[in-house]
Amino acid sequence: MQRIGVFVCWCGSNIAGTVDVQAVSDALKNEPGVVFSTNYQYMCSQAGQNMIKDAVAEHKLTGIVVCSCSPRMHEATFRKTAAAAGINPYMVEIANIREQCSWVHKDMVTGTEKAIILGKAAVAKVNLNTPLTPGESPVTKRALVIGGGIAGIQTALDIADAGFPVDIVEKKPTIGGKMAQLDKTFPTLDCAACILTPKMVDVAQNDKIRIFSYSEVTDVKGFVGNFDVTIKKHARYVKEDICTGCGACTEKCPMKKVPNEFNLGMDNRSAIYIPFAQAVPKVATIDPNYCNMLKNGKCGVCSKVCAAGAIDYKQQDEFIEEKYGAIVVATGFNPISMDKFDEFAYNQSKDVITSLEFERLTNAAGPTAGKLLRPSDLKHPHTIVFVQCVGSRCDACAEKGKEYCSKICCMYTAKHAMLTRDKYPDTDVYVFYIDVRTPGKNFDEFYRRAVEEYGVHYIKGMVGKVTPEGDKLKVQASDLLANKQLHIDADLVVLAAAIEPDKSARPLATMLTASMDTNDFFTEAHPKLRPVESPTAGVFLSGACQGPKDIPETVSQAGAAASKVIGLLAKDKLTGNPCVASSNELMCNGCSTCERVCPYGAITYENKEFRMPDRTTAIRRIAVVNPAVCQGCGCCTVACPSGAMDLRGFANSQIIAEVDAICK
Amino acid sequence: MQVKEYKPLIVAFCCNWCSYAGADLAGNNRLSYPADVKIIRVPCSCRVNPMFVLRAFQRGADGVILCGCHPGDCHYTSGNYYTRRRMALLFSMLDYLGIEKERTRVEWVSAAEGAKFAATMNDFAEKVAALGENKRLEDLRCKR
Amino acid sequence: MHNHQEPLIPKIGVITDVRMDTPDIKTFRVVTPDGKKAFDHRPGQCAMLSVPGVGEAMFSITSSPTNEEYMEFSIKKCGCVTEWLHQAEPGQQITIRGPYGNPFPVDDEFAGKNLLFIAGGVGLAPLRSVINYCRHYRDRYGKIDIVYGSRSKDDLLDYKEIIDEWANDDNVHVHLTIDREQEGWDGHVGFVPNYVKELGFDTDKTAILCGPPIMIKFTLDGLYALGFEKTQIYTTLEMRMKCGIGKCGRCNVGSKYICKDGPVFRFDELDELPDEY
Amino acid sequence: MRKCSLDSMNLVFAEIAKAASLYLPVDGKDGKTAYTKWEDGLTWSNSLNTVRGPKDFFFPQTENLVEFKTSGKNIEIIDTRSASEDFVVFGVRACDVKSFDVLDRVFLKEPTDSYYASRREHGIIIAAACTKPTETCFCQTFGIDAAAPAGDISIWKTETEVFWQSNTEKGAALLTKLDALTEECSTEAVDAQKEKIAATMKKLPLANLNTDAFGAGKTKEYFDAPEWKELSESCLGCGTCTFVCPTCQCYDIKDFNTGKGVIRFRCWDSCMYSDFTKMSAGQPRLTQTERFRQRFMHKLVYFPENNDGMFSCVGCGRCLAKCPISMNIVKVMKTIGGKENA
Amino acid sequence: MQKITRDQLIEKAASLLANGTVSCVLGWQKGEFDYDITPAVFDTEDELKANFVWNDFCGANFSKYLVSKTKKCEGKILVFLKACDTYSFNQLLTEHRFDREKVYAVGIPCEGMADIAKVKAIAGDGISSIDCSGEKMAVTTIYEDAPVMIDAKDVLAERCVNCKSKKHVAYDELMGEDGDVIDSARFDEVAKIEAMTPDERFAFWQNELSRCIRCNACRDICPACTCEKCVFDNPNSSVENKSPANSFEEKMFHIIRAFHVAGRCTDCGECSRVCPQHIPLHLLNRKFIKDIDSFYGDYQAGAEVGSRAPLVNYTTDDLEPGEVFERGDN
Repeated sequence: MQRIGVFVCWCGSNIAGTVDVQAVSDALKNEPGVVFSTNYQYMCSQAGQNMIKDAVAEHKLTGIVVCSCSPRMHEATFRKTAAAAGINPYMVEIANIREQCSWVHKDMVTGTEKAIILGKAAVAKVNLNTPLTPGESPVTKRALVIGGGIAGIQTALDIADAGFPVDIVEKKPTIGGKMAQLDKTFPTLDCAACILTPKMVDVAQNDKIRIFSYSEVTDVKGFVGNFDVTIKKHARYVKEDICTGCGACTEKCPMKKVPNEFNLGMDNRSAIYIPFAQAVPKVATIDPNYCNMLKNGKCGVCSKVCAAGAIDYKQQDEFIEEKYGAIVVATGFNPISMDKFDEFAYNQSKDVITSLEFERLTNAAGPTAGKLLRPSDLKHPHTIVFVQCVGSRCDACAEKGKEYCSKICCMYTAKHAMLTRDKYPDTDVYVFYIDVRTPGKNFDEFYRRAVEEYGVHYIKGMVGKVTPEGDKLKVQASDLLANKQLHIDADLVVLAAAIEPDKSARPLATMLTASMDTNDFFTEAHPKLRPVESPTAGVFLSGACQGPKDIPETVSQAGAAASKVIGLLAKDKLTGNPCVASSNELMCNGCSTCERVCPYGAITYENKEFRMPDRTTAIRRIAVVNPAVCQGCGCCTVACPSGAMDLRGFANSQIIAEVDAICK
Repeated sequence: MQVKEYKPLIVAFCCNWCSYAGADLAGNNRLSYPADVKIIRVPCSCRVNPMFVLRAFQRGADGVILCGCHPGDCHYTSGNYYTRRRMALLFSMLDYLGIEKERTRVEWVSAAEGAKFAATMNDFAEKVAALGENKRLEDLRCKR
Repeated sequence: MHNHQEPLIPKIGVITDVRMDTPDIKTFRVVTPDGKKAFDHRPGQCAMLSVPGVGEAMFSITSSPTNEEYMEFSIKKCGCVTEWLHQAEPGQQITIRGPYGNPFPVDDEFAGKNLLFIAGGVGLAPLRSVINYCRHYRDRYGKIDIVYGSRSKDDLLDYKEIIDEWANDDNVHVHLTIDREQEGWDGHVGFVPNYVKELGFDTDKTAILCGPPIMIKFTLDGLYALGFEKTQIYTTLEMRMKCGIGKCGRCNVGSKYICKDGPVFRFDELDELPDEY
Repeated sequence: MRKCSLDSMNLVFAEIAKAASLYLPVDGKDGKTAYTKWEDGLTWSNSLNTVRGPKDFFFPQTENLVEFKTSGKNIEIIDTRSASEDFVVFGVRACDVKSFDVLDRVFLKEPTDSYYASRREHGIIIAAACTKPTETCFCQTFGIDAAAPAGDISIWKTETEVFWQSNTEKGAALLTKLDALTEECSTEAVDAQKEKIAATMKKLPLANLNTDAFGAGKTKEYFDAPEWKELSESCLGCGTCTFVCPTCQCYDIKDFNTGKGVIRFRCWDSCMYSDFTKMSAGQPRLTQTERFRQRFMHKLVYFPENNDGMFSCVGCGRCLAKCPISMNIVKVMKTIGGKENA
Repeated sequence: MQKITRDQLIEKAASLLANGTVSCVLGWQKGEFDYDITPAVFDTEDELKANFVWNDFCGANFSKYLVSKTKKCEGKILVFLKACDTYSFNQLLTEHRFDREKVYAVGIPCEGMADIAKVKAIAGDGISSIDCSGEKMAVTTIYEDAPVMIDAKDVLAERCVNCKSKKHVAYDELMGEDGDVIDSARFDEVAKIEAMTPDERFAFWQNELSRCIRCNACRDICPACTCEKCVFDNPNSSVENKSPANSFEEKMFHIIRAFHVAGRCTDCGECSRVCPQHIPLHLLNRKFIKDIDSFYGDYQAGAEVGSRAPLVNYTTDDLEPGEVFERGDN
């Protein structure tokens, strides 16, 4: 049984005006466990706090009930007071007799009656309180960034800048991501490579940053501050530390008919390749699907031409295990497949392309060396139709496409249209749109320039069908404003394909126990207040893996994620919330029900040997809560049928005691 | 002859982050609601076990209301979604057993909705009062 | 009103004194609200103490019947009732009913005999009543040996009484032992069964045993080795009880009810019972 | 011996109910029979085999013993016992009547249980001879004559008439009150009825089951029998057999805090429950096998040992009908007592 | 009459024992009468031949026994599973309650099990034998000379009348032909109660639940109730109780029990089968199943291992608790 002290606050007249504080402290005197009860003008004042401290000493109190304002006001204050008086801060409960009593009731009798009941409930709860101590865990001062696009790069640079080591894991042979494939960037039209590649070089040269390119994360264990991550480094059959990136091998490689993914298959590369000139790391990679030497042991040209002797056909996948304190997900996006959009004839005509392909066609380092030539016959197109919202903003019930807006298409289409008209004024450019969305800084001005200065034909309406006929693409569309059908003979049709999270995100989310929405975008811990954190502590979100974003937004989120990581890594120890769930292993069924409702992945299972009643032993599966990860919502406690799972500070018995006291 | 006015007893479980703060705001704004409503603070509405609801009725509560963050706004991201399913099923079962449906309610009240909190409690208390004492889920041993 | 006396309805008892004996054993002094003993009892008998709302449990009465002022209970903290009692302060009321069970045959079989008490840990509690009874009627018995052991010096129950009173009595021999060496202890170190063997008692005695099952088992082996017969050895059993009057069925072992036919048994009687205690 | 016509039973019931609450077996909507408080027009079931025995009337499943009020360090003890009212239980089978003897042995033994004793004093049992024993019946095994039930009053029912005979003073007094509705008669019809019942009893599948292998002094012989394990293998440890058994009398005492005070109540308990003997210090019956064994050893060995050979089973057959896994005392008797018993 | 015979099952079990696939067999053991069948573990062919039975009274669902038996048995256990049993089997696997590797499951076809109460209602008391081997069930009583011939359809247990599936969703081996999931009328009774007024519903359930004797048979037989420690047995849970002390207690027990198995209950019907007081407990479980189906889409617990039960799942646009009543009134 506890020795409880009750302290009723007048709060000047705020409480005492409607509640007979003397009556409250008298009534609570006889409650079980209460050994001392008093009232005072301002409990939160220094004098009031001293009163509590004195009473603790004098009456050997083990628990404290303060009947005062909302715990949201002064719970922390009184917990500190308790700690100073030498009792555990979690042995304090507040009865909210101001906001939820004196301020809402006018009548002294009613107010006093209710205040007594609220006090009794708090006393009943404290009787069952146990001292709680926040758990502490160390922090590994290293961060992992998964994905080496602009989001990952920016996050890594910012973290490294604060002095913490960072590893970037990129599944492609080079970092750079989608931005490296872009030509110009809206709304300023500066060249993507010009602003990205220096950052890539910064990453390569930063001694705090390690790049694991051509690698992926295969396993994540542990929790915030203490992740154990396994990284699989794919064999690239080239010794990364020796290769100078001279490119001799790529020139001499006899296997030259490999679709070049960097140019989205619009031209070819060799079996040993460097994705693009400014690749980081600038080392060659052998594509095992095409290399004759690897496939049937014949060739070996690259090995012969490599002066540095970097080729290693025997190289194996390598597994690296590393500890991290924080993980940033920056897995990015991809345009969706156009396979299901037969109406736009994407698979029938080479001249129906996606916007990303258009980027490569206009890029000086692209397959056409920057000249806008249509892929089928390398002729200059005179009529270009841009189709917006292909696969974006679809019906929930539609079998193809996404419900959400891909956000970036309006702007890059405006960019493409404007650049085309700028370079090739003889070209007719049509843009079919549902809405034009331009809410960013200088965005609407940019779009209006496309229309007003560059004479791009913006038509509100959707393209119904594209039919290849001869060397033309017959575009059938509706103009909703003019309310008429249009037929355009186009040379090139560009589809603004919706974007979706990279396919690698889903398995990664499972490994990280980070939650995702139905579209496979990572969910944030709070959509408004914690937008760059995942609900899983220690896992942060950067870039388009969280939702469609343009570059400025991505970069700012990347910085924000970095600052959160820095804040975490700057700590030597993590102090947890002591009000966490814990499972009584003797009652646990190991049924996984709790795990399924835990938003933080705080619950894992282990097999443990138990002594059975008949003196034999048996292995049973039991739930284990990681107190460093648990946030204390208590969802698991209700999901648990046996009641093995309980929440400290809000235990079943405590809440029931409150219910009982209120209903007494 | 003076008839003693019947006062319903209402237990309100409020989540710490939204509804409890909403109740505080109602207090700050001096928006009154019946003193019959007694609030129990829980970290999240998903902490409320159906057993607590039944316990309240056993001990003589006439109505039980759960308040949590609006769907999508849960401090713990998904807690109130589970609450919603659990309580939908529980309430439906209670209704199936013939317990008056007006005795149970779930309401989403944000920290900014002090007025909504007070209005909800006024309305709920009124509805429960109209039903009279809870006779169908009471435990005679605990008769008030 | 009801015309029958009801054994299940308890009386009020007041805790007048709480003594901390060991870190987990406290001794409670209990009287009725008007300051009397709640009822008379015989050495070895038990009483049901309860804390309303927490539960009721059976405890052996550790004070001797010859104490006419109050009863004492030495209680080890191990369940919810005992935990609650350990927090109680003087003045606290509890409920009490009894006496229950059979006593040690102090006035018949024990009369005129040399007695050997062997206890381990809190097992001294039920024997204390007998020992003090025998000390009170000292001339009715022969030589008294008391072997008592515990984990450490701090875990020895009634240490002050043992040293100050028992050890000073004529023809009472106290043999104390603790499990492990300890600073400030110059007595015997070792487990009770071994100590009994070392002391090597003659079989002209009646032995009374109480302690944890493992101690009982090995001490018995020792006593048999010394030539003791089962008919010379007594013990007192512990079982879950609810009614205390042989009706609720809980403490049923074979055809016996521990609360009514026990808790005191001679080992030849125990042999007749199935091994379920 | 007296008799009345079957048609006049409603009047008889009305007469009895004037002075005391009357309970009788009534067929429910689900076809199951249960003791029900008589109201005008309620008819007596043809089947006497109620799902629950009449044990409740004397030893209810739950009853309050005493109340406590606490305030600070003080306790107030409130004796909530009230004087029982007279009641009549009508249509009790011979086996169930015998079960009261078993319960008496426990509750009326010193110190007397006043709750039970008071109900026994105030209850009158009108026992009915069985008309239609079923396959689960084996009261004969325990020397019970289904055709000649004990009780305060015995009755026999034929196609058209009901015959009455009082066995105790209480019974005689009640029967006297029914004088106007009954008439004196010879025992002829009853004797014929008894013979008919006896003939039926012989045909029952369990007619040859006997208790020869059991009784006092058999503890050592059966306690360690290996068959217990197999018999208890699929036992769920539920309390069905115990709760439908008319002789099981184990109980638990618990406190219930109402918020205003503490009610100490007792309720039926089952030795089949794992917590039955569990103490904070240990558990003497660790497995279901041990708990299962306790129940049957108690009925067939321990109880007779303490009660002059009386078994605490009356062969009512309820556990045979109700065990979820169809394990029961007959199977135990046949297995443990040896195959010759089969 | 069952399509598969006792001999076929014994032969199957014996061969699996003989070739070492399994070390014991979980099967039905014959009882005192022809209908009181006990689940038992058989270790040898001789035991099987002596005591194994398979007839219209083999209703017991063995799935739950696997939780304890797999922990004790050294080798694999052969378990015969009727289609309905396989759902419980899967549900237990979903909850990691036993090791699949320790079980050899043989699916067997079932033509529905008989309810002895229904048999007695037709044939009368005093049954001395029941022969289920013919087209019709022949029931002999001590009161009649000639056996009463009963059509098995007339005495089917309620759960078999409303059989939800003859399809086995789990097995290592299937004997006979597999059936289909059945669109049964199992929710009709629930709908009937829903259609009552609240007062009628209350009266209905008050009458049913007040008969409860808290014997716990429903819980102890339930394959979803495999908790290491049930809250109703746990003195620290604040809801522990052994007896129906007050009508509230039974309601609390049955509501919470149904809630705890909601989304996990496969509707195997064992609870109602074993209730000594004939309380239609399945109507509570089916209410939850019906609600879940209509609120959150069709969901059959145990249909597949690892499926996410409705109460550990959600969508952002689930209906509000206040809306459940509006739907109920439709």
